[in-house]
Amino acid sequence: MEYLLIIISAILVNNIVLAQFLGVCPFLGVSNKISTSVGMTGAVTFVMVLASIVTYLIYTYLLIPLGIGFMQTITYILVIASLVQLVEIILKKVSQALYQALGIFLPLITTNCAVLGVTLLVIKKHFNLLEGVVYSFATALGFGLALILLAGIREQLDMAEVPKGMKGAPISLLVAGILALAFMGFSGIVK
Amino acid sequence: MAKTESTLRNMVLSLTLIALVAATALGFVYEVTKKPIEISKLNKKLIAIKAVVPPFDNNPDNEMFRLAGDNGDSLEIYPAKSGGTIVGYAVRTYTVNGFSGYIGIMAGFSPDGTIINTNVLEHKETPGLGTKMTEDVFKTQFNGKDPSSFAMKVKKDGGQVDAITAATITSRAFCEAVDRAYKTLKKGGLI
Amino acid sequence: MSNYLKVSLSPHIHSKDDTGKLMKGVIIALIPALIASVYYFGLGAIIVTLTSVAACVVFEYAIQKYLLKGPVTITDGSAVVTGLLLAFNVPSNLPVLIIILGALVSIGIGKMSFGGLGNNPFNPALVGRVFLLISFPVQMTTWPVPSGFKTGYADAVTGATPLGIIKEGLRNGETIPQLMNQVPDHMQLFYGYMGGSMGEVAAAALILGLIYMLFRKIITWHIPVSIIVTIAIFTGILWLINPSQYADPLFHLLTGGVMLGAIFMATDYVTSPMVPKAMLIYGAGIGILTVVIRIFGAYPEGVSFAILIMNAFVPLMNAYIKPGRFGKEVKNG
Amino acid sequence: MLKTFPTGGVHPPENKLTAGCKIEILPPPKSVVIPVSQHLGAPAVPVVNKGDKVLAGQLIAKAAGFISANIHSSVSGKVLKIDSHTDTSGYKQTAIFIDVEGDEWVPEIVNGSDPVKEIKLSPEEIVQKCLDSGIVGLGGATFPTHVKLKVPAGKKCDLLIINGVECEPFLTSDHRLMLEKGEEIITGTRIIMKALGVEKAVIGVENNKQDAISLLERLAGKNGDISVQALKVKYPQGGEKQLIKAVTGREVPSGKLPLDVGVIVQNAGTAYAVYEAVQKNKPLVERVVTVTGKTLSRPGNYLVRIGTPVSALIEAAGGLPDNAVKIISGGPMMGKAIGNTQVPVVKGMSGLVVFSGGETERKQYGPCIRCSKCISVCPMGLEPYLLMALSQKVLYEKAGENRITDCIECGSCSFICPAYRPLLDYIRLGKSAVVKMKREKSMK
Amino acid sequence: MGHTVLLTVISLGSVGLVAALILYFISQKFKVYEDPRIDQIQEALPGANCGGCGFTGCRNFAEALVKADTLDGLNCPVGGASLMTDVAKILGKEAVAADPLVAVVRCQGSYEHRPRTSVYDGVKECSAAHYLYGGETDCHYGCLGYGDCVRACNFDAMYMDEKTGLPVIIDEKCVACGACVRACPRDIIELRKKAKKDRKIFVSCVNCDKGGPARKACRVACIACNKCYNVCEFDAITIKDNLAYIDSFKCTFCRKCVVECPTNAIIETNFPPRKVKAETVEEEKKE
Amino acid sequence: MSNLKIFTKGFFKENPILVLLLGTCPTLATTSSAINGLGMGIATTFVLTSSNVAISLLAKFIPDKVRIPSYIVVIASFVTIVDLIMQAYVPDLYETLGIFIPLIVVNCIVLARAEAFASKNRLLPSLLDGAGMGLGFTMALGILGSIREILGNGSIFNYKLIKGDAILVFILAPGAFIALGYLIALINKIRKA
Ligand SMILES: Cc1cc2nc3c(=O)[nH]c(=O)nc-3n(C[C@H](O)[C@H](O)[C@H](O)COP(=O)(O)O)c2cc1C
Ligand SMILES: Cc1cc2nc3c(=O)[nH]c(=O)nc-3n(C[C@H](O)[C@H](O)[C@H](O)COP(=O)(O)O)c2cc1C
Ligand SMILES: Cc1cc2nc3c(=O)[nH]c(=O)nc-3n(C[C@H](O)[C@H](O)[C@H](O)COP(=O)(O)O)c2cc1C
Ligand SMILES: Cc1cc2nc3c(=O)[nH]c(=O)nc-3n(C[C@H](O)[C@H](O)[C@H](O)CO)c2cc1C
Ligand code: SF4
Ligand code: SF4
Ligand code: SF4
Ligand code: SF4
Ligand code: FES
Repeated sequence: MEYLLIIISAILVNNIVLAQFLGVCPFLGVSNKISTSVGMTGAVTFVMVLASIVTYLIYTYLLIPLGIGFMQTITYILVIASLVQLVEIILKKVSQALYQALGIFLPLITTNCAVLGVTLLVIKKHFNLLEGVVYSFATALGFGLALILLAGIREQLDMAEVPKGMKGAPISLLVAGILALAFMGFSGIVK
Repeated sequence: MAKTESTLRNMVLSLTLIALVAATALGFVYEVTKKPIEISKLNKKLIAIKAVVPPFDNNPDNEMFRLAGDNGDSLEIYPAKSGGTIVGYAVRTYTVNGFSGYIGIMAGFSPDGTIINTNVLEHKETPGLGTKMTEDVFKTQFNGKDPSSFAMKVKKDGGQVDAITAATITSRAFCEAVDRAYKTLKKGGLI
Repeated sequence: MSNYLKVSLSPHIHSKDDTGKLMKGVIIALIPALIASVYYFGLGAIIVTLTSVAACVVFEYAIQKYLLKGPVTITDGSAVVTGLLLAFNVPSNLPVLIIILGALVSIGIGKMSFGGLGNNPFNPALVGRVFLLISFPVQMTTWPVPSGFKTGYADAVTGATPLGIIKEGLRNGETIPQLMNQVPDHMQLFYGYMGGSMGEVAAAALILGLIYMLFRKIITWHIPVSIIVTIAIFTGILWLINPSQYADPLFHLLTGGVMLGAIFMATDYVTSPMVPKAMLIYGAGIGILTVVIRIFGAYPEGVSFAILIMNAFVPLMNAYIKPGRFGKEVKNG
Repeated sequence: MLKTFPTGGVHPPENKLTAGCKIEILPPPKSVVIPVSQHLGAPAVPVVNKGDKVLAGQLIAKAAGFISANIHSSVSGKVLKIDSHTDTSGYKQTAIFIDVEGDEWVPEIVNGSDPVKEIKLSPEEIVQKCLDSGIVGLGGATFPTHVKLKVPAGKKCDLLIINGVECEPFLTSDHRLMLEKGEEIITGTRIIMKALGVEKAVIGVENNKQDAISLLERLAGKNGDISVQALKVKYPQGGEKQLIKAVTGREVPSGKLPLDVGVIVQNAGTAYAVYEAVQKNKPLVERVVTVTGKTLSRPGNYLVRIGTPVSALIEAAGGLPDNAVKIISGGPMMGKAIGNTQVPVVKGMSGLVVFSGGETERKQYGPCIRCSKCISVCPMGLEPYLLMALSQKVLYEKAGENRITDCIECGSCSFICPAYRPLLDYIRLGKSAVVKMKREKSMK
Repeated sequence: MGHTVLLTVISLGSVGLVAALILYFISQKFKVYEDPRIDQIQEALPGANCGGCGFTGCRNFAEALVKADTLDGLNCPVGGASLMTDVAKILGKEAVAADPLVAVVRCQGSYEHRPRTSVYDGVKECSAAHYLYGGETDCHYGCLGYGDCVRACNFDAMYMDEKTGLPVIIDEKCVACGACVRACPRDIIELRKKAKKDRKIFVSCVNCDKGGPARKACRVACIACNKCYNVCEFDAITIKDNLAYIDSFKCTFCRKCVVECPTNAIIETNFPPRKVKAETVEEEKKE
Repeated sequence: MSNLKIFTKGFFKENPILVLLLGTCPTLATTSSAINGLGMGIATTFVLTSSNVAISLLAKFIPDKVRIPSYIVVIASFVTIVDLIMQAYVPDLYETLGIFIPLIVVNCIVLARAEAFASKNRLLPSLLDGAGMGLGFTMALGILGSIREILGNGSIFNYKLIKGDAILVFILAPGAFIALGYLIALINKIRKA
């Protein structure tokens, strides 16, 4: 039940993009096609879960015992950057298909607030390791949901006659705004 | 001057050096800001206490003690003294029934049990709705009231408190928190 | 010129319906509900409707003419429908300025920003409605109590909606059977004797509109029926499990915006799926989300949110759910 | 029970103004223009020269290639020239111009009207006769009939369907033919059955032609080889794939031919033409054309010689009214508008519909309101709104994936679209581009 | 104080070191080679993605360039010769200099010259109209006038002349990408060699009908009278399918054919006024 | 490019938010009021300027292959410094900005400027570039914050402009997206004109 609440909260109620404003750049950038948005979701999920595990371990078993919690940001970003690169290198060699599907998004992920944000939030919310994993996984799914919905709408809008000035980022932001409005309907489901 | 070549030696050397310098600088800044951070945290508490009890000349933080509440929890009590006599108690109380869960409140009581003032320390209520509880219009209706004679319930529930329009839940939670402080003091025999 | 024969590709004839006629059909279908709300809420309903419709039309005209500098197509009537439905979705004592803002949001943000009729992914009237609901929670949830025709506007007597009473009551530990005494009975709900948005109250009048639209073939049955059936099943199961915590299905169907939403708002062509199969899924989605929000969420009512959320899924459905093609696919035929 | 096809379809107003008009015989005009390409496939090659004398029914152009058809002179007279002439599409193509002198027929042709029931020819001879006589499908596609009657090895045909649906508004030529030449059509059907070697034939007729249904039922007799199936009135019931689905429940797979489900469909008029060719040695040189329109003073069904200018037909029907804006060769749903009245009658021309302004208005089209009406009426289960958008944006690859090539160009989508979008115009465009793309790909 | 700094240094150092070592190790083990020149070339290309090179987009062209053995036939019309030499430099290959080209419209069938015979009431796109029928005039080879070519041009080098109903090419802006050539369903637009001062001589007609009908359909049609063919000394003119054609690579701009044409189907542009004409003008002035 | 141009280009022509669309998250998250927006902007400006300076000095010594990690370490250090300082001296603002302070690390502008400008330029231009970009960022946040505060709360810099209710949505999440969307559309229009 507890995990269910974490999941619902992370996907619907406190959606990472629509309610918490994390990962907005890739949300706007990689949402022009449904297929790429699915690939991005896969990549983000993978990295997010992995990163939150590694950072959690480093934080609880290295930084805290040593009393240097303030080193959180710098170590996290190092870990995430290395992790992303690692995954990229391995993917490229191991599975060309998977690399084509996910790999091209990986460089984008390093500078994506969502990943660093989630690792920080896992600590801030005092989750244990399992909760942290569930949380980061659900968050990534929430990211994916928002991303894929936007991508679907944008693909449809490609066929529509959007006024010139609104094309591109403005219309995507507008869709995001209305999605956020709609998702506010979920407020109160989880405290 | 030519750019440093990417040999393994240079790579390790430069990275290590940068890390070293960075770490040193960080450690240094940390040491420098450690005190001010503690002080600012303390100040915040003192300011909150000052806002809810009459002027005092002791350090309530040093004299803080805990009192057991009704349901197995305990609250922090900060006694405010002037010239050695108690002029009021600042109680760090809370509720989890806010619209978005936890609300932390500092409530000041005079030794006779009337409410002097209240101060919201921590909350996640909806901006524009629940946040109105931090505004004077709502807060001041408690000042000078004695909970023994003043029904600490919103009018909808048969009490005497004017709820914030469209934010009954927050109002209700606020009452609950203040009431918890009152009951705890009462149970502890301080009023 | 007319001495020359015209040439063009077939077909050379066209059915009688055009966009304007369909919109007019919807307007006609809305009339019974409009009459009902004027009957219950009086002058307020008239003021709200006129303001909303006029504002929507004016904004659409102004935006097309002065901002987009393109052709003006207000005669197609879609702005009137949006205006009517926006009015139907707000309390009948809403301050005029707020209604105008709602119309601006509906038309400006919800419709014209995407390129106008046919291009908007979200239901314009609902975008306006939800925008207002979140911006002005107090005004948007102050419901005049129904009575025979009355002329008061801002000073109307107010009360809670049946769903609001249930939600609040459950929160305070009361049970459904106790609460049922505080709300109108099912028959009253059916005729619309309850608090609520001005156009949503009279289920009977709305169903009249549905019958008309089905008869005129303006809409098909798929969306309304799947919404209603899903809500009935979902709430029915909960009700059977624990009748003291969950209201009965009929109550859920007759209160709030279910009927208005299912008949007029979820069926908006532009923002609903194209294929019957997808329509059923879409309707089921709306039903489920509505119940989830009503029962577990902070809002007592969830139809608007549910429709908007499902609107977002429509492009995906259109992309992946295809009509039943004639003739099985044959590879390398 | 009335049968019909399950998906899509529309109900345009029937307007069968000429259903009660007996077929009138139009005398040969002063001169005819006979195009060498009146059928699907390669144009025929002229075998006469300028100045040659020809008889009615004489071969004047020979089929060139497997899918092609012979062309015969429809009149007797002198070949004036062989030159290009504007056809119904406004493009020019080769035609044989003949000045009419008298009305002399090739002697082998039996010109009497007494029905001959007995079928003497063997299947092979029947097919050869169809080839010799230049018989093509008269249902619209003008596909050479002899090709259709030769079932390729490895395929099996178990049913012949005679298409007497005539679902197009206004047109009545097949209806009249079935009423007035029922006996011949039944015999023609038996001839085709014999050629194909099938035991069963069904004549599909829409329920708005009750008189034809009962007449044919009576003429078909009791031995059960030929039955008549009444069908619900719904356009495009006459579409081959729809008709097969309606009559047999079989669905012709995408990209396949009726034969792949064991069926051959022939138009009722074709059956009559086959009868004439086989029993009376008469090649395809005349056909019944419905000339109609609400503003015409004398609309009717006319038996005309191929090559007669359209203007002569319209004269016969009372002349072109002043307010006429469009003349359509064929029916209003599938026919082609013609740009000038000098174009000749060809084998595939089933009707001429004259429209005045209001009847055929193409309004300024608006944005797609996603009403999905076009999807619900498409008999092929396609998404016309999407296909149009894809064609407009030149996304042919995607249009191909959405099976644009399945479109039978019935026009139901354009007919129904409340936004007056020219769906079929764009779909045709996309379709031809996709077909071209596919062909190029298969060449590689 | 020293304590924390030390801990910081050590922990950061060790995290960094471990990360670096793993990365180094893995990157050695999982090395994959990708030609870096693809990126280089892509950067050099204009990025217009116009397809003028014959490939779908600049990236694909870059890949093709890297793979190609010679640069023969590979050309980006937008960047022109200077770009191709740059690309050749990156690849260490020779670029083949391509003659600069420019697009011309080979139809003069303005409203004035071509009498109308019917009215088209369909989709206003050349491709659709062409697919349907011969056109609103009796010349079914000529321009339909719905501007598919103009819409196809990515460089604003074309516009529709409202008076004539024909497209016009702005020589200075045209980069000879050929998009319009591909867009026109009637093959009216041709890429011709660009001459100095943008001079042009060409047969501005594509009508393949015999002289009579052609003339009847359009006053300025080529009637294949052979006069230009006879007068040309450089074998630049050919006549095929009732239509004359001037090869832009053989034409020497002697202008003899232009005056011969009885229907004014051959046009010359950007030439100084002819002497003969100049004289008559002067004479007129004198009078 | 003159130094003045380097400094001012971030204000409008290459404004990181309104034109380049970098750093959208903090832009949306911290502009519920003008003050918060400006605070975030200033913090970012500090990091941007200092990291630009540091990197322009270090660039030559850093081998290419470890360029990005090195820059990240440098940037992260400055972020942590800002973090600590704000915690010490402006705790209220620190609390409202929340995790968006540490997230400056991943704000694309910072790394983008380090990589695209500071690593190739000398100290003064890099400093000007960082400061200019930072100010452009701050300005955009200020504008968006003001718009949202005025519309959503009826106040500016906490000064009440109107009595009664404003359009609450604008200080909530949906309003952030919508306001930024129209702001960018407007800027596009101005730039094109
Ligand atoms: C998105 C959202 C945010 C809300 N925020 C609060 C809040 O912070 N505090 C609160 O008491 N009620 C809040 N409410 C309203 C409650 O759900 C509930 O309707 C209200 O408190 C009780 O109604 P009343 O106060 O009008 O009697 C919020 C509602 C929604 C939908
Ligand atoms: C390219 C092509 C090949 C065909 N080949 C055959 C064939 O081998 N056998 C056959 O019975 N019909 C064949 N047909 C005829 C079709 O089945 C169909 O009867 C004809 O196209 C007319 O149909 P319509 O009027 O519905 O378009 C062929 C048609 C086309 C276009
Ligand atoms: C939309 C559509 C409608 C058609 N309607 C008829 C019709 O009413 N009668 C008919 O004989 N053929 C009709 N056809 C042609 C038939 O599909 C088919 O080609 C014909 O019956 C084959 O016979 P034939 O080869 O003898 O012409 C229609 C075709 C299409 C695509
Ligand atoms: C059956 C039907 C239902 C409609 N429902 C709505 C609606 O709920 N909200 C709205 O703004 N417009 C509605 N419209 C009008 C129109 O479709 C709408 O304004 C478009 O979404 C604008 O692009 C409706 C139209 C029809 C035909
Ligand atoms: S898409 Fe083709 S088959 Fe479908 S309705 Fe339109 S014309 Fe008919
Ligand atoms: S019928 Fe017309 S308006 Fe309706 S979906 Fe099809 S194309 Fe769009
Ligand atoms: S005029 Fe034609 S060739 Fe020239 S740039 Fe435009 S599209 Fe390309
Ligand atoms: S030149 Fe070709 S594409 Fe251009 S307007 Fe004429 S017909 Fe159309
Ligand atoms: S600022 Fe770019 S992802 Fe958040």
